[in-house]
Amino acid sequence: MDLRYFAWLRERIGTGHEVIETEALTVRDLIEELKQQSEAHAFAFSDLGSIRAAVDQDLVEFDAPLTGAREVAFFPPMTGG
Amino acid sequence: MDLRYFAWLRERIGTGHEVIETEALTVRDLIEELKQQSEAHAFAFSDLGSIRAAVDQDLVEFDAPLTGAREVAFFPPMTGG
Amino acid sequence: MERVRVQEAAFDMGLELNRFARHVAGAGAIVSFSGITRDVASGDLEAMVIEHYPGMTERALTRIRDEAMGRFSLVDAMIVHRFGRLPPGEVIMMVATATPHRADAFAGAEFLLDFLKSRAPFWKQEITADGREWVAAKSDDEDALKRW
Amino acid sequence: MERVRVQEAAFDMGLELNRFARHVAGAGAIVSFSGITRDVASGDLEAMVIEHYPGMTERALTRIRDEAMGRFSLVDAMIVHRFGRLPPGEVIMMVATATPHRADAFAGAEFLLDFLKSRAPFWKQEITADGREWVAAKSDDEDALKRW
Repeated sequence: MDLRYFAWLRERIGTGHEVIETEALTVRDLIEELKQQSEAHAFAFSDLGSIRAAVDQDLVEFDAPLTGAREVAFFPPMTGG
Repeated sequence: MDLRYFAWLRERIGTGHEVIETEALTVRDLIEELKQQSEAHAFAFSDLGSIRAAVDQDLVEFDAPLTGAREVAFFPPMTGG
Repeated sequence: MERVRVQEAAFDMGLELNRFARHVAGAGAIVSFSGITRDVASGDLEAMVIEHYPGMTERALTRIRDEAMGRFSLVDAMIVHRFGRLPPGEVIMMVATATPHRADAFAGAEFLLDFLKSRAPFWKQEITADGREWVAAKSDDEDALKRW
Repeated sequence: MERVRVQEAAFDMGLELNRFARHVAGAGAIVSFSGITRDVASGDLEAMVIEHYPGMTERALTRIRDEAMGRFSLVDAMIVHRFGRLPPGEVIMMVATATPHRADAFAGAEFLLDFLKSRAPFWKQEITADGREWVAAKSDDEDALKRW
């Protein structure tokens, strides 16, 4: 599965892209798994209130299923415009 | 006093400009005076609800005084924009 | 750059927008509105003829602009309005507003348009194959002023 | 003309407005909004850096535009948004709407902006003499969506 990180989440994790193997069923499960992966990940995901997720480039809630997902992205609330 | 007419009011009266002598104290008095002047004037001013007036290029109500007025204009409700 | 213009000549809305934007240092938001002559209910529009009251028009537009500048804390505002004979598809008028924040730019532009519509001395006449007809003012237009 | 564009290059808002207007036969009203980088509370802005999520950005903007087209009966709508490093005073983004009637053109443009702000994957970072800082999303931005 491709993971993508943006803005300060990318900076905290230290990369904008990583490829992982996972059995996580939901976005929330995936986050819990990632938090175990490194201190940087744990720090990056420490405040879920300021994190948004997209599965295959669609914005989703944390309880969204990962069935068939190829790309999951995490980032702070968006500030376009 | 200079009188100016616009849009269909101008067409009904047959001119966009005339100069008159008047002792009228208010715009309403002036209109009453003008209605006596010709059939065209009487027809033009037959429906006061669809007429607006300006004294010296400021929009006014019909009871506005004419003291010192140099130019009075009559026209239908405006349709700019 | 004149901030209130009443003219017979056609103008280029993109050029006007750029010219306006060049003069508004510090604004974060620029809103423009352009009104275009288009076909009317009564048939195919051959032309729109706009009559106005020279002198009073500039005076009324300047007053409306001044009022909008203060009320919405605009950094700048512009009004251009044409008169004379306009074929379909031509720009009749344009307003633009510049503000630090977005909401005021929109509100300012809508205010300019609402007041321009029933407080500036312009009268439109539509010319179709059936003849000429003066456009009647809508009671909505007058009602629109009440929201401000 | 592409109705949704995400690009690093600067663009000319007047040119964009004219290009947009040329394609919208039958519209009586055209509204444009341009957002410009400006000085910020924290000090003198040296530059604004905009990061985005290639692919998802275009997808999100296209969806927002489609939604606006239907909801406000727009004749057409356009969104251009830049990414990368922008000096102060540059145009960050622009939207334009075209409709038969005025109110829809304004509402459509405001809808595009509200959704673009918190549903399109862009993140702004301000660079001042003091360093770099990610712009925090405002709870207002999320609240703004509720009015639609």
